[in-house]
Amino acid sequence: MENILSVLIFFPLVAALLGFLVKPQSIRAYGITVAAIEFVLTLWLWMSFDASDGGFQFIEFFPLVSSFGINYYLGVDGISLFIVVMTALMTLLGIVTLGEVKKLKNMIISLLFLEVAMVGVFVSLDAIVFYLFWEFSLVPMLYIIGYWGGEKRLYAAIKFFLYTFAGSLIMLVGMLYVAYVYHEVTGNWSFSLTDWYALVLPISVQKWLFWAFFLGFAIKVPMFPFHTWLPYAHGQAPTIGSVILAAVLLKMGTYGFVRFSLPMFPDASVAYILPVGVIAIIMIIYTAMVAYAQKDMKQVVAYSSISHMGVIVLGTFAMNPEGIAGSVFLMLSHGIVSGALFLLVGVIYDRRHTKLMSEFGGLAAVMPKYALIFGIMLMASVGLPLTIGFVGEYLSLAGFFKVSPVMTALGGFSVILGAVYMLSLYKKSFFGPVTKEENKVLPDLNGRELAALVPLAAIVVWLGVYPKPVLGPIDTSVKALVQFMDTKAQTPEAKRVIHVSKSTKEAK
Amino acid sequence: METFAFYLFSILIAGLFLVTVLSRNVLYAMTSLAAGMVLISGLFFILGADFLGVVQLIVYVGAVMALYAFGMMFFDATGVVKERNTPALLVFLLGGLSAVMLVVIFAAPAIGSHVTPSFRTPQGVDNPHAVGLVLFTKYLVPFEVAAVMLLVAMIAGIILAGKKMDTSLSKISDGEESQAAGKEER
Amino acid sequence: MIGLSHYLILAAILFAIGIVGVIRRKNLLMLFFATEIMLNAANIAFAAISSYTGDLGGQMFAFFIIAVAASEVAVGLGLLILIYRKYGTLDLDNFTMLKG
Amino acid sequence: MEGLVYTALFAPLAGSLFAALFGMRPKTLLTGVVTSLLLLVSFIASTALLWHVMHVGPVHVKLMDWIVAGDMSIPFGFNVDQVTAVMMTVVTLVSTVVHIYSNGYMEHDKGFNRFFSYLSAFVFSMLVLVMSDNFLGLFIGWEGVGVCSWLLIGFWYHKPDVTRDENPSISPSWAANEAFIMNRIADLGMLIGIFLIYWNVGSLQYDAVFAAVPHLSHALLVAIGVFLFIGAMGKSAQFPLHTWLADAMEGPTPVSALIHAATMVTAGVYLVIRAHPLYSAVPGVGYFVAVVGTFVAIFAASMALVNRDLKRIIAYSTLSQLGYMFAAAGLGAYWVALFHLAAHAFFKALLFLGAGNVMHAMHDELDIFKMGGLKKVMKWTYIYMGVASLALAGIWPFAGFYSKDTILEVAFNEHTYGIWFVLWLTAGLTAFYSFRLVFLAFWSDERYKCYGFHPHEVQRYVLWAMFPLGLLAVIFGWYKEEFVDFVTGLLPAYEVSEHTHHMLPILVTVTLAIAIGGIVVAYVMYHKRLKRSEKVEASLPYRILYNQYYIPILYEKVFAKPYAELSDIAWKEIDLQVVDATVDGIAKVVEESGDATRRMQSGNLSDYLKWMAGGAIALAILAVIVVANG
Repeated sequence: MENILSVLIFFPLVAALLGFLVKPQSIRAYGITVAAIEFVLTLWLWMSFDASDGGFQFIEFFPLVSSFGINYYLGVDGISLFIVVMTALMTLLGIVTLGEVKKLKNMIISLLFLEVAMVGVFVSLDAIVFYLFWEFSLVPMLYIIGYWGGEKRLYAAIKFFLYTFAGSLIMLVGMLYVAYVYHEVTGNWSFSLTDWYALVLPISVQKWLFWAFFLGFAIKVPMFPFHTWLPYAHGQAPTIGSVILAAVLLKMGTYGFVRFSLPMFPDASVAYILPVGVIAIIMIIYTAMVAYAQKDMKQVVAYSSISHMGVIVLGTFAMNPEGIAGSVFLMLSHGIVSGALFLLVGVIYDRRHTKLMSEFGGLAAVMPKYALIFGIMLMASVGLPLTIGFVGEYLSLAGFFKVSPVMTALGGFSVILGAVYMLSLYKKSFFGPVTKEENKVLPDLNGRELAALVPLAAIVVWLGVYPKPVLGPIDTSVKALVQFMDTKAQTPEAKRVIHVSKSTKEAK
Repeated sequence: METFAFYLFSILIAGLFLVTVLSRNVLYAMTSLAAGMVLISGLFFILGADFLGVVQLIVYVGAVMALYAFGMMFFDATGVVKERNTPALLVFLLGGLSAVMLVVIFAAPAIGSHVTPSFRTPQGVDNPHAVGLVLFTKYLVPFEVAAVMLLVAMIAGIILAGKKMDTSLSKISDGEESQAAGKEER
Repeated sequence: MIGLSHYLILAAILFAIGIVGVIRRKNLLMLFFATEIMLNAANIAFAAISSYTGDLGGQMFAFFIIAVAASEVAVGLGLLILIYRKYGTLDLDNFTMLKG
Repeated sequence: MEGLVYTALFAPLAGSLFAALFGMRPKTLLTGVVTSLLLLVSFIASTALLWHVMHVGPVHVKLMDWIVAGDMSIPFGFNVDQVTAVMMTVVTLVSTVVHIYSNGYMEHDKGFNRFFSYLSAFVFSMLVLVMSDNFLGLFIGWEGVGVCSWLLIGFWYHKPDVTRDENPSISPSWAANEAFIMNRIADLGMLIGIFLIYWNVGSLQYDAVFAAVPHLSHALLVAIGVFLFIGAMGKSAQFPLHTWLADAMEGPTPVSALIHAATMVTAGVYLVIRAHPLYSAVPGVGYFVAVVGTFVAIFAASMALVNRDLKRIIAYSTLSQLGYMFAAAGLGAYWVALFHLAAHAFFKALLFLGAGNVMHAMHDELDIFKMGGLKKVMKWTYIYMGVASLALAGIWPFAGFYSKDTILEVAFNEHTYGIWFVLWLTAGLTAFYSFRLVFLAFWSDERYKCYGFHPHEVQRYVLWAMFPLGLLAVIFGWYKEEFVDFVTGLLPAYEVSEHTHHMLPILVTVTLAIAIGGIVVAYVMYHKRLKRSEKVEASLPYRILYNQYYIPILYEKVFAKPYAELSDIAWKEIDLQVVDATVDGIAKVVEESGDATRRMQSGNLSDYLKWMAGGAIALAILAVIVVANG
């Protein structure tokens, strides 16, 4: 299976197309089977991944438009590998938990298309292919929000689409400019990332390009003040949409920072640590406060996502292996935890058709299993040690501490404020007496929901206690990345800030 | 002599065309247009483009104007249209401005002095001969295409004009039913 | 002495007259007339340039323009007749189906 | 020895998971018995380890790697040295007693199984905290005990929120959240301390860090010391992060005994003791620690003087005693702090368990003004609580005498007479409020009859379970010499100077005098009957003390409320009105300009031609300008 990556992309694509032929009553089984096979394939990818190699593996190369250097160029390294695995996992679990929705067939086919796009984004090493998948991911999501969403679904869907689309267009301009510069320098056209990495850009050019890419990624992340599409999208999207959105789509932005901004513009990245860090801190504190003010459970989780993404951004711009590895790990853990939290909110929404915290109270007594899993996810969300949430958050903050202790201390407020809004959510919904009559007879989690949530809870604990299988490959790739940045950096400031780990230095 | 002819023709052409544009009566307009066309051929002769002048006379004054004249027979030639005039200010602003701009552009030294011939007129032959040489060598393919185009235009004109009075094109292509309906109405 | 510029300016003025017609008139037929004026203005310019530079290309172009104009009249008049039959008028203000 | 370490560590976890299996089912006695037995196993293993450390030496094991990224390599490593062994023994002993006790106390509770699961999980976390060989491992336990404390304080989560006048803690779930969040604030400080250590030392292993202390700059050491102490302040409820401890009394009483008296709250002290090479290097920070501790000692004791809530009084006394420990540790007498920690664990747990008995008998009534004369019906409980109170007051020959007296000696020896005086005064206050409680609850008139209570003694096995604590509360102090010999294998020996040595008899006498004085005053005031004076209760100092210096209300007004309001503003005013409105505004500009230009699309060919002409002219003008400009 040398072309496993192509299989990962095209298998769900073909399956989605074939899905149109499947009878509506068997579409659920079909969807679960396809997603499960895809997940097993990603596991196989993980198993056959060489953890000691920090470079790209499973490379596939096939020229598409050779005169413009556009190639079908795929590969994974430790950074993207696990996001791919998580994508497949969350899609699978999302399909498993799908309740009775209208037009289930369309939903499942959309999800499979979405999976194609998401996997494609994370494995493509050609800017144009990357961009195609990046934009293609918007379409199924637009449909999911716009068709299955809540009351203001059209507004939310269009806002989501246009906002992110506007950002990525600017990113596209940046990409074209990089290709143009590449052409100017070498005389050839190329959109291959590995070629672009080798291109040493002048500082002034880097600075402009940094912001072009930044805008595209920042809207996707979403960073303050470009975040306002997210609460609408989450508020209106169906559960599955929110799960995928929070778990995977947001990661595309931070992944972009690691994949594009850091290695391509190391000097500009270092030069802009301060503004980016300030934005990240505003994200962390400000959105945590906004989350606290929410009355709707789902909105709390939505804003908490933004807050946590702030920590990820901090870690990414730490410019040392600890921070970047932490931020990549946090991408995974946040994907799993926020995905699970959205699933959990969906569970209660299915039963009561409301997400307002004031409608609940005392749920712990009525739905103990639900309360237990919610509690585990809550603790993971606030970054409790021995849960998956701690490792990434700790490493990200530790990494950024090297850059700026003061900003880290401010960013560390996520530790406090995260506890504030999550615990108040838990208290309002789960503690206290059962006040509402209709809450007294709520059924606890059913088999299908448990089938999705228990594995997630298990992963949360497993990777919290023993993160090595995941953190190891990430660390290897990140070390290689940081070392590459260090060699490529031109300004003395960048040389100073980029911190290559001792073990890498010794290996040299 | 040439100068005199140029100015005479120019003024006459401009005047006639102004009549065409400003006249309320379609018939006057057409007549003055035809007259202007004839005078333009005069300009062509002055320029030594004999062949073009002849073509101008034959095609425009002969064919096109005849076509218009016949076409107008289909309409109520005098005052079919009660025109609501566009505000004069706007018309003269746009018209005047465009005139000024075009004049500025064409009068600029950049044009007259920088044009160089890419296909010299053959020496020692008269104009129709030269045109023939060029037309059937370098411009053979466009010439043939133009011929086909004229044929197509002729057929199209015949078909369009020969349509039944009260059915629209789209309805005909819709199929048998509407055709039948058209027939009944007739 | 009459130079190229004289012809070009004449062409420009005639073209502007055509534009005035295009803008001012609401009768479709008059629009066609105005269009003819503009085409002829272009022809004059082509012929003049051709003559003054000794390049037959300009005359060729004018020649083809005349061919196109003839075709245009043939098809255009056909359409005009159809429109007149369908609507009974040629006044542009009556045709606003494309209003957005 | 590895086996013993793992047995001691994982037996409570196994118990917790076992109980968790039954967590959602009705009460099964099995869970209580199994967890208690596993705790006993853990205790035995801990004792064996204590013996091993005493006679062979410290044990160090490494289970596996935890976080490895960049240069950071953090293992699950466990180190059992003298301090750890003492802590382990104390923790597992008290835990075992509390587990057995809880079998009786929680007998009729619906969440019986859940309770034991949480309780054992707590012991596991606490053991991780004390056994870890690096700072981040300690942080695991640190947060773990925090969560278990959150779960256990909020154990009766179904109780609704009430006003502060009705119940100062509002509700168990409120108190739980308060505790967690307060601890989180401190944890941030601790994390920063950890980051500082990591980036300056390159490791978080204790041995590596302490070996590097001499090479670090003074300012850095001060910063590390301060940040770590901020962490300790949260967990050990030092001022200004102290309010959660009193509110934490909303949890079941065994929880208060185990977590909020004997073990978890002493984690801060443990941290300072553990990091003693660091604090020894910066005496200034140590002095700061001692001052904070001393302040909290008298501050908490003053609040205990007037409180009427049985558990809150004991909670304040815990706070006060923690202050003593910090004072000792801050002054460099680490073994004294550890000694007081252990002694305090025994007698304070005993005191709480006794209070639990009283509550059980009085149907969860906590107001000591409604008790009185209980010694007739609850003889054993009375004896236990009496012993514990004597120990707490520091009366010879009980455990508290030895430990507390040593702390006062240290304060005197360091020439910090201010600290000495305050601590001395606090000793008197301690004796007074302890015995105010004892006399009001067990002596004086039988007021409970007016309220229709029918108190009864608890089950016999529960009383027996408390016996080890009772015994230790009496005799633990007698083993001071052995204790010193043992722990000074790791901790610096603290010797008093010649001068102090001469002063010792006087110091002891003075201290004993004020303690006995406190008891006598309490006796005089309360032994007959409860006398309430409206005038006193209406006076300002009384109200200040009774309302905890109005600090909880102050926090609510200064932090909680403004934060909630600010959050609301951030959401409604900023997020919706500014940020989102800007985005929508941009979209609206586009939409409206499109709507405006839509009029161009009149459908009239004539208009289009005009636009076309206009456009052509514009282009022509542009062309001219471009050409004209070169």
